[in-house]
Amino acid sequence: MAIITYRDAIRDALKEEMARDEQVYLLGEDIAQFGGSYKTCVGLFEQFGKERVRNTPLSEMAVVGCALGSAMLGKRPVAEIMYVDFTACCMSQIVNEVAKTRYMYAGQVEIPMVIRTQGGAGRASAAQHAQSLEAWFTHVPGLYVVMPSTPYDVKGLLKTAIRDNNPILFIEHKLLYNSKGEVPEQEYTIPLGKADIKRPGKDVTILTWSRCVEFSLGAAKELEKEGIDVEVVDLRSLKPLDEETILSSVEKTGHVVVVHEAVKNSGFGAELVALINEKAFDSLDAPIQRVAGEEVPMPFNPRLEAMAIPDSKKVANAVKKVLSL
Amino acid sequence: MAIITYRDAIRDALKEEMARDEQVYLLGEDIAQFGGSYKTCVGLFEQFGKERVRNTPLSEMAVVGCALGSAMLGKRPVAEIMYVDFTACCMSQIVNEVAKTRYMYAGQVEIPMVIRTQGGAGRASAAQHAQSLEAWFTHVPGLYVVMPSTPYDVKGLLKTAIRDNNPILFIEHKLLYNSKGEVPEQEYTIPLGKADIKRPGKDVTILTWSRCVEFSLGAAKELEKEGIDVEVVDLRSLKPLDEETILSSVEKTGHVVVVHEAVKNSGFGAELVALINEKAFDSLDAPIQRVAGEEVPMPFNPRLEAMAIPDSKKVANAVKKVLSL
Amino acid sequence: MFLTYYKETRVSIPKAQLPELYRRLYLCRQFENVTIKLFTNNELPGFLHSQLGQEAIPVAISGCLGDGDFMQPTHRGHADMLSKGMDPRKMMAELYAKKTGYNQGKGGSMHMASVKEGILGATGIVGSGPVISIGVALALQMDKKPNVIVSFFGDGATNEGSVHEAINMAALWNLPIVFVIQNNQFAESTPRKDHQKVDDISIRAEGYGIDGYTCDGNDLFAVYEVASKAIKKARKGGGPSLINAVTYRILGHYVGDPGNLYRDKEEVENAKKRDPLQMFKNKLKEMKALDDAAFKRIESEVDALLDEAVTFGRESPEPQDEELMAYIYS
Amino acid sequence: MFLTYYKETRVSIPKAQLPELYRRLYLCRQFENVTIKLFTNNELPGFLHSQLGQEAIPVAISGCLGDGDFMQPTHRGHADMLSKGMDPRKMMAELYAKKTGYNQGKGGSMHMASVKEGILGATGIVGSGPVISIGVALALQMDKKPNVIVSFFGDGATNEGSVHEAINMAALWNLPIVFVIQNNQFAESTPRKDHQKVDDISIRAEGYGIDGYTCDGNDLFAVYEVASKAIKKARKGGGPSLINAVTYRILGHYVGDPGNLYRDKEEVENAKKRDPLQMFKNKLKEMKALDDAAFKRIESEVDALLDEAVTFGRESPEPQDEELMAYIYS
Ligand SMILES: Cc1ncc(C[n+]2csc(CCOP(=O)(O)OP(=O)(O)O)c2C)c(N)n1
Ligand SMILES: Cc1ncc(C[n+]2csc(CCOP(=O)(O)OP(=O)(O)O)c2C)c(N)n1
Ligand SMILES: [Mg+2]
Ligand SMILES: [Mg+2]
Repeated sequence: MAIITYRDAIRDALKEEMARDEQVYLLGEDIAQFGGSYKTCVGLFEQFGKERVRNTPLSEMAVVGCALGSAMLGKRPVAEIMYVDFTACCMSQIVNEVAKTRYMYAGQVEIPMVIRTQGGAGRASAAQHAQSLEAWFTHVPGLYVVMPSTPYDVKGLLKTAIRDNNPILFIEHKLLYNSKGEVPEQEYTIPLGKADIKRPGKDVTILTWSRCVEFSLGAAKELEKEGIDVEVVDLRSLKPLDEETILSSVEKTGHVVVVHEAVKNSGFGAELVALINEKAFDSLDAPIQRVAGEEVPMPFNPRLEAMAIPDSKKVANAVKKVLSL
Repeated sequence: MAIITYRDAIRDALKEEMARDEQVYLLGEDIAQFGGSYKTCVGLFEQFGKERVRNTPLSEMAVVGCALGSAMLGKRPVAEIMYVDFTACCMSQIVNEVAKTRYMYAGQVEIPMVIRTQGGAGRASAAQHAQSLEAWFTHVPGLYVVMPSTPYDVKGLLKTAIRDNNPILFIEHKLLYNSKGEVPEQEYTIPLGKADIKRPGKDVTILTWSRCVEFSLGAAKELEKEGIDVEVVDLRSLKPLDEETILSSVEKTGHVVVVHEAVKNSGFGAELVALINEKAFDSLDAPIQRVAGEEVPMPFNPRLEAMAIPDSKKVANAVKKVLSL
Repeated sequence: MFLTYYKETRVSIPKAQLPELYRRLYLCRQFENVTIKLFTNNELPGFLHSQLGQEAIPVAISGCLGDGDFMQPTHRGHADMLSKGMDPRKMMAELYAKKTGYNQGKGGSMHMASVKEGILGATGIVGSGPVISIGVALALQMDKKPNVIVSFFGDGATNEGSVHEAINMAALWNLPIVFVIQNNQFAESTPRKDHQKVDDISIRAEGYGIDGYTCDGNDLFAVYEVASKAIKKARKGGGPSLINAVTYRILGHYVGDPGNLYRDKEEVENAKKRDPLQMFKNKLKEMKALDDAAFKRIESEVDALLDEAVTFGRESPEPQDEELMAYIYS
Repeated sequence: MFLTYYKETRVSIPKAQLPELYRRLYLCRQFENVTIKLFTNNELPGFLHSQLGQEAIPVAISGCLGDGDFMQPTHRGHADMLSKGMDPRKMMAELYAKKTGYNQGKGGSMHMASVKEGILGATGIVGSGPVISIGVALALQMDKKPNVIVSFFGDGATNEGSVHEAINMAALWNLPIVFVIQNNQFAESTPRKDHQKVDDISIRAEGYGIDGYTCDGNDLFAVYEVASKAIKKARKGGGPSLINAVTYRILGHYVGDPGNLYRDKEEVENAKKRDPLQMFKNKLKEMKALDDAAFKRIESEVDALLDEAVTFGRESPEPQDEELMAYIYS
């Protein structure tokens, strides 16, 4: 297995799928010669040409709308929206059009499209470039939401997403692009809707995704020294959601901490709490704890920014708390 | 007390606040001679003139942006977005600008503005005109979210919202406009962040808002016959949220049903479950039940549409279920 | 009034096509009349935007389209759909929210689609049609098809940011698309002069580097002339055009809106004098393209078809409960 | 290259204003130079968009503004802010994310604001500035103030739907606003010809029924001439204008982008020859408006001010932890 970055794993997934299927094409701002703002498309323009790696004007609504229209005719667009914050600029296209068209048309069309974007804090990008907004989209029937945390996952899931016939919002994390991990040389895909137990454990279940997997594993490592055995479940895809893995972990440990970077209020963590409450209430030995973003627009100052999001210490504290309740 | 409609209560609130404070002005599509798509502004154009009741082009982004800019200079705009579904057309302005500007500017400005809109199903308006999207906005620090269910509440809360110095998303329900209720002749306001117990009871707490208050009261009435005493708590404002009233009701009854029209997955009901789990876990005698919208874009067919949202029977069943668990 | 007529009508429609165009025009008109009545009788759920008085635009334009071509109607789009060949029976069934409707009762008036026949659903989000249409155009271009898409929208929609983005991108990429403004002088209750300062919307075309046309949208011949030019150009790889087809919304915004709060009776009465159906009929008579018997035959055929459509819609079954959750995901 | 120069420069700036304009121009330039260095040394967090080479535009325009007037800068807006009078010390402190910064360390480069001085924060959402600016213009109009707002945005931003909506509404309502495109030929990595087909963006003005101008954005006199006309008109109730100030982005999109993947070296070298600072200086010399000693004095004053600003920024305290939650709600 090669050790590559999350960024390169994305590029490889795009490259392989474009080579495999002529219908796949990319569109977005600055994805051509520039290779994308986060350099996930480097080399693709040179390899596939400007018809299939399409630089767009600053027109997020047109980007998403165009992807949708072409998907209805059998293309498999992968649209890039530079920051998840800018999905708000094409929210109606995503929510009112992309997610609903198949249903409104009673199945006359499939919408095989992926919207890639990236979110998260940690680079002092301030309030409009550092959000985590996945919860919005999990609230929208007709969309899938995928948020991988490792190079292995991001590659396998992106390939699957491109092959899937549903519209998928694929959210990367800006702080993960440089992270490294093992990725098989040979072709593989990962099914949607399968969580991955990044660390098995028996005392507490941490449910998490994206960059917070890192914080959770960090906390687990620390807690191990104190004899606490934490299971870290990386959801990978929030929709479809792997209820089975979640519930069986909860049944095993009886203690749950949910960790996500998005603001706590109405974050997807709340849905997980509600789900477990509904389906595994009796397994719970203590109230579920949530470690999540503070109720604040992201401040520019890096120290304040760090305070506004989870870290390993906060996660470890929550684990201890859930065990002591 | 006069008995008036929810629609007229809104109009009266607007009228009184416009008369009271010259800085208050309205802008939105078709609010002038037409009096608004749901006729909530009838007569205001004639009374206050075109400077203060401003018909706008079909430009939701400009409407919200314009309101924001003017609010920074001391105006008190009340912007109307015709359907909550169309907030998706100006989502970035609402979320990235309106909600964050005060914080990004470190308090240099206040943003005293209201965005009025309406949502909900029940008129066979299909997938793009019948959503309930409040959960999105409760996830956004810097915004308040208010959703009154009665003429009395809508008037008192709208007046308060207009006087408040924070940006407020004020969501009415299209099926409530014709509902009637008592409204005092004399001036009154209702503080934000105060839930209202629409029916006291001791066996089960229903947490709900907007049109679902109606369904919940209907269920309570039915259940009363079976000797089940339901407390119906109308949250009225989801943000600020009246945790005190919620938690004390939960402590009293030990059984909770959350009812809302929005899709269940990542709806605001999930946040309530998580909140109660965190703050009143030990008071719960049974897992909280959620009655909410189905995971589906709203179908046009009225029968299917009715199936997709809560009704009194579904609420009553959930109450029975929570009592039997 | 805000109407200006820019073109003298030149007769360029192949003569053999005229009876069929009349048939479609009459079909569109009668479909409006019938559905308005049904809706007023509370037979149809939801709401209904009538295209009455605007029918010449889609009929002329569809006359320039063929197999493999696409169209995206507006929310006020029954005539758009019918003119391109959608079956009035399945449309009627959809308006009745029946299983036999184009969208199996899930879409209703605004979202009726027949993608196989080249007709996308309209979107209920004003201004969002064009951004979707350009994607269809892009797919046609990528596949080197000789086809085009016509994207309809209203004068009000021209102020939506999404329309701006769509036209700019289409121009930039030289897409096979024709943008057509059904300029009926109103956005809901707002007269055009209260929603844009500019007189002739088609001059916006210049700002994108594409051709712009303004024509009398009530004169089927005038629309045809302009449209055939724009469509031919798009077909040949010449890129998009913007057509401003000036017409007038005779009825209120939706069926039920008397349309009297925001305009003078006189204005409406004047507009009615330029009824596109009557104008076309007169011209055909003048040209002796059809005789009275032919008109009659066409009209009674259409009337019968519509009777059948209503019966079909009325008597068709509703979708079953379990269909609620069908077609959300693939 | 995509540059076209439309205007011969006529000298219309009051002579007494020239030294101050030079001071501001030099201040803007040196602020860029200093912050680029600091950022490259990892002294400043976040990211930085340099306005180097575009300074003549805001300096000329601010020269036409006075007390009570407003400006909304772009994300690439340090020169915008400085030219209108923002204090480089408090700006520098903000770039250092310090408590003493304009936004107390919460905003950073893109959101620095001094509303009291008439400077709104930029938005990091490209194209959203103009919709906010029109609200300021509306408030000024409602209050019958003799003031205006200048709303800056880039060539890339002109393709955002929000900009379209803003200009249409401003035109319709005759708002006291001047829209100014800092047309630096690139949207991030995308050359203008790859993001819009139209050559001269200012012709879009016509589509809204307002005045459009194109001028050489590197010639301070040319910008001043056009801007003073547009601003005077807006002040007098004549409504908005659109100014396309053509310039060139000398550096990469952000500090750290070498800017070499999407354009030729030669193009950049050519553009550098038309340095607005040098051009203005040359003209002033030609006009004998300032002598060498005066230039020197101004420059060393500014250099000293910037030294002070850096020290102030560097040494100022960070915000306290408890300030994280301050100013979310009123
Ligand atoms: C984004 C959005 N804003 C507002 C509406 C409500 N609305 C529906 S049709 C309409 C008027 C549209 O005017 P125009 O584009 O001229 O089309 P017309 O109705 O005249 O055919 C309005 C305001 C909507 N459906 N979508
Ligand atoms: C809505 C949105 N889309 C994309 C971006 C990312 N982005 C920031 S600046 C920029 C280029 C803007 O180009 P232009 O408007 O010409 O301004 P310039 O950077 O040249 O000053 C892009 C794509 C953004 N911040 N906001
Ligand atoms: Mg119209
Ligand atoms: Mg630029």
